[in-house]
Amino acid sequence: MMFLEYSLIGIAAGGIYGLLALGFVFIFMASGVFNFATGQMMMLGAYFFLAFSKIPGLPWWAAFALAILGSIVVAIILEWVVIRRLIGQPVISAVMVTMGLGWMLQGTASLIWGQVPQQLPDVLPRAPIFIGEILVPGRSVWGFVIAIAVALASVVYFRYSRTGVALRATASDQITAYSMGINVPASIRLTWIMAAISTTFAGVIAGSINGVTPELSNVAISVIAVVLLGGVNSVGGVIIAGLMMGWLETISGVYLGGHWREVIPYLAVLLVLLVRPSGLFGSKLVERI
Amino acid sequence: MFSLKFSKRNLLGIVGAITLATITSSAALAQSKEPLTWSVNLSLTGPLAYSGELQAKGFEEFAEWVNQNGGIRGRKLTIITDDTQYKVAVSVANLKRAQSKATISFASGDGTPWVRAVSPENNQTHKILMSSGSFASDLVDAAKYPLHFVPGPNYTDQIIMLLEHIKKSHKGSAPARVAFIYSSTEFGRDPIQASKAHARQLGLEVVLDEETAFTAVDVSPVVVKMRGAQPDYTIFQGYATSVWPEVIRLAREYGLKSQFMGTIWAMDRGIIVKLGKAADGYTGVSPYTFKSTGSKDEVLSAIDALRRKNDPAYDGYPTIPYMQSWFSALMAKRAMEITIDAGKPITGENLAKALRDLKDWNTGGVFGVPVNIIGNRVPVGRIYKYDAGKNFEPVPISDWITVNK
Amino acid sequence: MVSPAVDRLGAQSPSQPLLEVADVTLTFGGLHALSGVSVEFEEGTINAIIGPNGAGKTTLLNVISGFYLPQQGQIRFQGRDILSMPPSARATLGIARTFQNISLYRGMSVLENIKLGAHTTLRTNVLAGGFFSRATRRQEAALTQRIKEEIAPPLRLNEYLDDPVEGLAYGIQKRIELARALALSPKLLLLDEPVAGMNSSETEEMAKLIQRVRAEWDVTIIMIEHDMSLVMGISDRVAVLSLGQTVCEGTPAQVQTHPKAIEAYLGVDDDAVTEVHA
Amino acid sequence: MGRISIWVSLAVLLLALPWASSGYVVFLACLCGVNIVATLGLNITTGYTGLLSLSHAGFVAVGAYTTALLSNHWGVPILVCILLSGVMASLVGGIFGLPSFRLKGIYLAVATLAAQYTIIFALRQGGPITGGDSGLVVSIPQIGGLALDTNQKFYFVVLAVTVLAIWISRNLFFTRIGRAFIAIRERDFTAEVFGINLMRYKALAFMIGAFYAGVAGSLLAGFMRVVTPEQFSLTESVFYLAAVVVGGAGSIAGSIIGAVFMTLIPEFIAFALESTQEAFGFRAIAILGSVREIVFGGMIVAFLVFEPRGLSEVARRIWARLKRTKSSSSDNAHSKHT
Repeated sequence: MMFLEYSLIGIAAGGIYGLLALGFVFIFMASGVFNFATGQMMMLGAYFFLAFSKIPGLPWWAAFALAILGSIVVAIILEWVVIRRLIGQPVISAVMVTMGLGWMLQGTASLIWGQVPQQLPDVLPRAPIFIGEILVPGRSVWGFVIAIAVALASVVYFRYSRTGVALRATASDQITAYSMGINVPASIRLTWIMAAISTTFAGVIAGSINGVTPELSNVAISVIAVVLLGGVNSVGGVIIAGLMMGWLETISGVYLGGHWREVIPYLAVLLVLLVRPSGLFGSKLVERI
Repeated sequence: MFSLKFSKRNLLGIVGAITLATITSSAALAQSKEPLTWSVNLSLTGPLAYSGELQAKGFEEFAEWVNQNGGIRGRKLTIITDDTQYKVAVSVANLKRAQSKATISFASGDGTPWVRAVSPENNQTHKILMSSGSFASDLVDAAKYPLHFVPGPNYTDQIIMLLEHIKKSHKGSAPARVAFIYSSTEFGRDPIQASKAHARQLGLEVVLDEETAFTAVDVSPVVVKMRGAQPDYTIFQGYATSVWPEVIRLAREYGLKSQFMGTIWAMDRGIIVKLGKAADGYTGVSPYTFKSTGSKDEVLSAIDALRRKNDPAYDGYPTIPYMQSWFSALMAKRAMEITIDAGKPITGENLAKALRDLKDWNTGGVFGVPVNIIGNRVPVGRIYKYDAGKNFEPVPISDWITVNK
Repeated sequence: MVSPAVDRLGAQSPSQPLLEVADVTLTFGGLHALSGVSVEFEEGTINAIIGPNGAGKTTLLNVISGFYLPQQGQIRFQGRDILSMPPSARATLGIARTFQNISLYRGMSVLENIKLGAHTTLRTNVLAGGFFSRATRRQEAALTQRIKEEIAPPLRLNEYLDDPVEGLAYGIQKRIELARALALSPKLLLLDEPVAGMNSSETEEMAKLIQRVRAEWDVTIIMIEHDMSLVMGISDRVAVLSLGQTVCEGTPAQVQTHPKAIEAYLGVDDDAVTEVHA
Repeated sequence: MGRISIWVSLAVLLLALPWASSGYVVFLACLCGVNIVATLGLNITTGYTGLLSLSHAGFVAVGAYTTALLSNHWGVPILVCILLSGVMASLVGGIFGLPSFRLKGIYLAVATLAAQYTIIFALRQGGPITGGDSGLVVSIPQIGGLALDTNQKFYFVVLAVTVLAIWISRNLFFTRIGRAFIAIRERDFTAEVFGINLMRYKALAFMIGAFYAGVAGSLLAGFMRVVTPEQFSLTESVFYLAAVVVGGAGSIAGSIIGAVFMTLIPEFIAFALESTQEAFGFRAIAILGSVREIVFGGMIVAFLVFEPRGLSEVARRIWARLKRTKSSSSDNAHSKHT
């Protein structure tokens, strides 16, 4: 009974992971770059929303739209100025560069908005929801619903829209994509835009839970684990993995103690990787000699 | 022959550098006779920045006050403030940097790691009087930390005060059900074992013992647990600005009736006010007097004047971090006055002795009662309750308590 | 290093081949890369494997050097089955190779790249290396000397030894690869398209080099090559591969006239041949 | 000869430092030494061998705690502590290096991330043995009955160990081991063809890197005299990576330059902000942390994008230019030596 309740909360919390992981995977597929700045992009999105919602007379949805716009602009700039130069570089460069960008974003945020936590306007209805005997916080439910909705929407987009097809082509093989006359840089930029959107959603959802501080980026600390758990090239896989991770964190936190939350995700993913290097749902990336 | 010239130039440069360095350092020694220099290390960035800012303000305005009144026995007070980012290496480096500028007669730190890192070398060589924002339980060990003084009761003292209060005020036949919710940080875990033991001693029932992350985390599971455990009283320990307010909100939304309580760092009025209705009746320990307006006492009225002068938006409640800085500083000031009056040199030992020998020290309103320093701390505090009805006025619901140990 | 001619003759006398590839079958997810390939290589000979692109030539080479484990078949080197051995172990037996797309190691000088080839001939462990023991110093010095005196000169590499490998001309890089392989003092040398992308004079030179290597270093050579002038010019035996199968095998003369070979190779895919020359 | 004179004066400068400068400078010098050793190690694992490791700080922690325990419980002299800490860390490094047999690139990075979290977790949960969150206070390091109770005294241990560490790592890359590492980084499967056993050498790269980390941790414990889990957080692991990248991956000189640079940058920033106090008012220090983050991040990005070979390459170019001017100004006989 209790277990069921914890599980629901955990899975609900996992929605954000799935959403973040998705943006992460799109970028990786198109450009082979692991975006370690995901957490900071998320944090920035939340701050944008905060900043715009302070504009008097601006309805929250308008503020949110502006926030997404802001994140997109930042993402495009990052991609254009930095990431574009990294393609073909060894993994470590991409990892370090995105980490570096993360530090810059975090530093800038704390410079502008300071360290003191700030409350986001309560967009998500807070009233708890009864599911039979089980009680789940409103935030969690609505956050989950939105996260999954956005995730699915972008999956559909990725599957069926023409740009989506171009994106998939780029993902499978850049050279071929070029020869097919697909504008590869454009579709890479597109992945960053999609990432910006998903991270902003995630940021606002996460920020509405505990207020916004530069440390909000820590929420994404285990998103890399999620991605590898699901499989770097499996769009559906990472969403499921996200929910699994949320569940795992909550359950381990509840039954083993809060201090386990940090280790569990990575221990789990380590075990999985040793058995299935390509993740639970990922397909093996063949390497040519 | 070119290389020969080259090496000459090099060596010359080195000699120059060395002499320069020695001159500057000795010069620093010479001029440091006159004013008193304190080194203040605070976490102005990172998760503890919120209180760090307020603490910094406290030391600033304390220096302002002292120097307005002719310094400490005529010696001007200068304060070197540094940001530690709550990192040990950084905070130690800061103190060393400060020492390279002047002779430091008092050093204040951001937390327990700082005290632990500085003490070993300090106890042997520099012998600087120390205080900090840490109320960790083992710092009262005067043998291990002879030069460090806790500016109030340690965390265990504080929770014991709360438990005793629960024991006294609890209605109903069944024993009071108590829950501890604390951060998985050093200061979060610090008092929990001792407190649980004490609770059982008092015949209280510990129904929940929950550790959470220090910042941003989904607290729903915690509240679900509370719903299962149904504690009458829930005590927060070791948080800054997040987690505990959200627990309160969510618990109220879940319709839980538990009485929430906090120790010193979970008593910030600003946050309580933000919480609004949900925080009505929130109860906690503070070592210091809460309100400065209308105070007749020397220090408290001075604080009130300064605050009004420097902060037009001042609401009459100097924050707890601010007061903590003031009291740490007051201890140092008092010790130095005594030592100077006695004509003794200002060394860590002399200052520490002066503090330990203090009898019924009148703190000018910071504490409501004359205090004594027992085990390198001031085990005095008071329990307040926030009343939403009275614009969240923290109403004292106990007398000033001194934990006798 | 250079062994007198008598040894070679002696080594040649037993009719047991140096390397036997017996009925090797390798499939990648149902797709047959090699199906029942069998071919033998006599000690001290220069052998060429030819065939249209995608015939499985490089795959065969990779099987020999141990990157791929065939589902069935055997590979015997000097009579012992080496299929179970990882590539590193095969190197210790004296099997060296070069690569179709040059893989020199950036961040190391030409000399160091060549030295790397001699890895198995050195005996340095961490401690000896870390403290640069006398033994280590002696070994390294000896190796450097060997390279400077025996390996570099025929390949005309002495002048480049201290340069970083990146940015050197393609032809030079090819020669460095060969030098690195020779540093292992191999018994068997696998060359994957040694003259690909070279002009005729460079090709000419490489041909001489390969023959010289065989003559002076007592090395058996297996090469994959599209350049028919080279293949027919210097090989003792030629094996024709097509669609993962050995079509025919024999002396250049035999192969050139063999109808299957012409059909399999020259017929089908001679645009591929020309394109290699371009 | 020109060379020699430079080395001599450098040696003099380093040996004279404790007397010539304030405790603050000595402290920073010690910190630089520690970070140089640690960065050298990471550069061997990541810079030379190409195995991305995010758990270096964890290995440093293992060394630090080993020293703390050895000297607190058995009064083991510091030099022995340093050695044993190195061994201990390299064992742990070897264990956590195991995934590198199966995992590459980012997968390996995440495996090491797991190592980082696990180590810190173990230290925090270690109860009385590791002192939990509050860590351990380290007893005064002893060397042949002499108590090294100040940074000034301990400085010489740091100096000696650092020099030795540099010398050893430099030697390593004159031998087949160093060459094998680089080959693995560049193209591990072709390296195999030349008889390099990937498993053995990848494990070796991890163990050597971790050994250096352990030694660094031991030194840190020796002069900080306190070890707490948060001293070795993931941020520190990233810090070392940054030092490698900024200094120059796959370069000994790079490790040294990078470590010193990264150690001193925050101090420079602090100094800069302090000297502009009046302009900023109090806030100046309050933004130190943020500025530090931005500068660190900015440097990592800038170097990887514009000068992937790091400061060492920049230094090399400058040095080359100097040489040119020198040899042109003096007779050619010298240009050979310098």
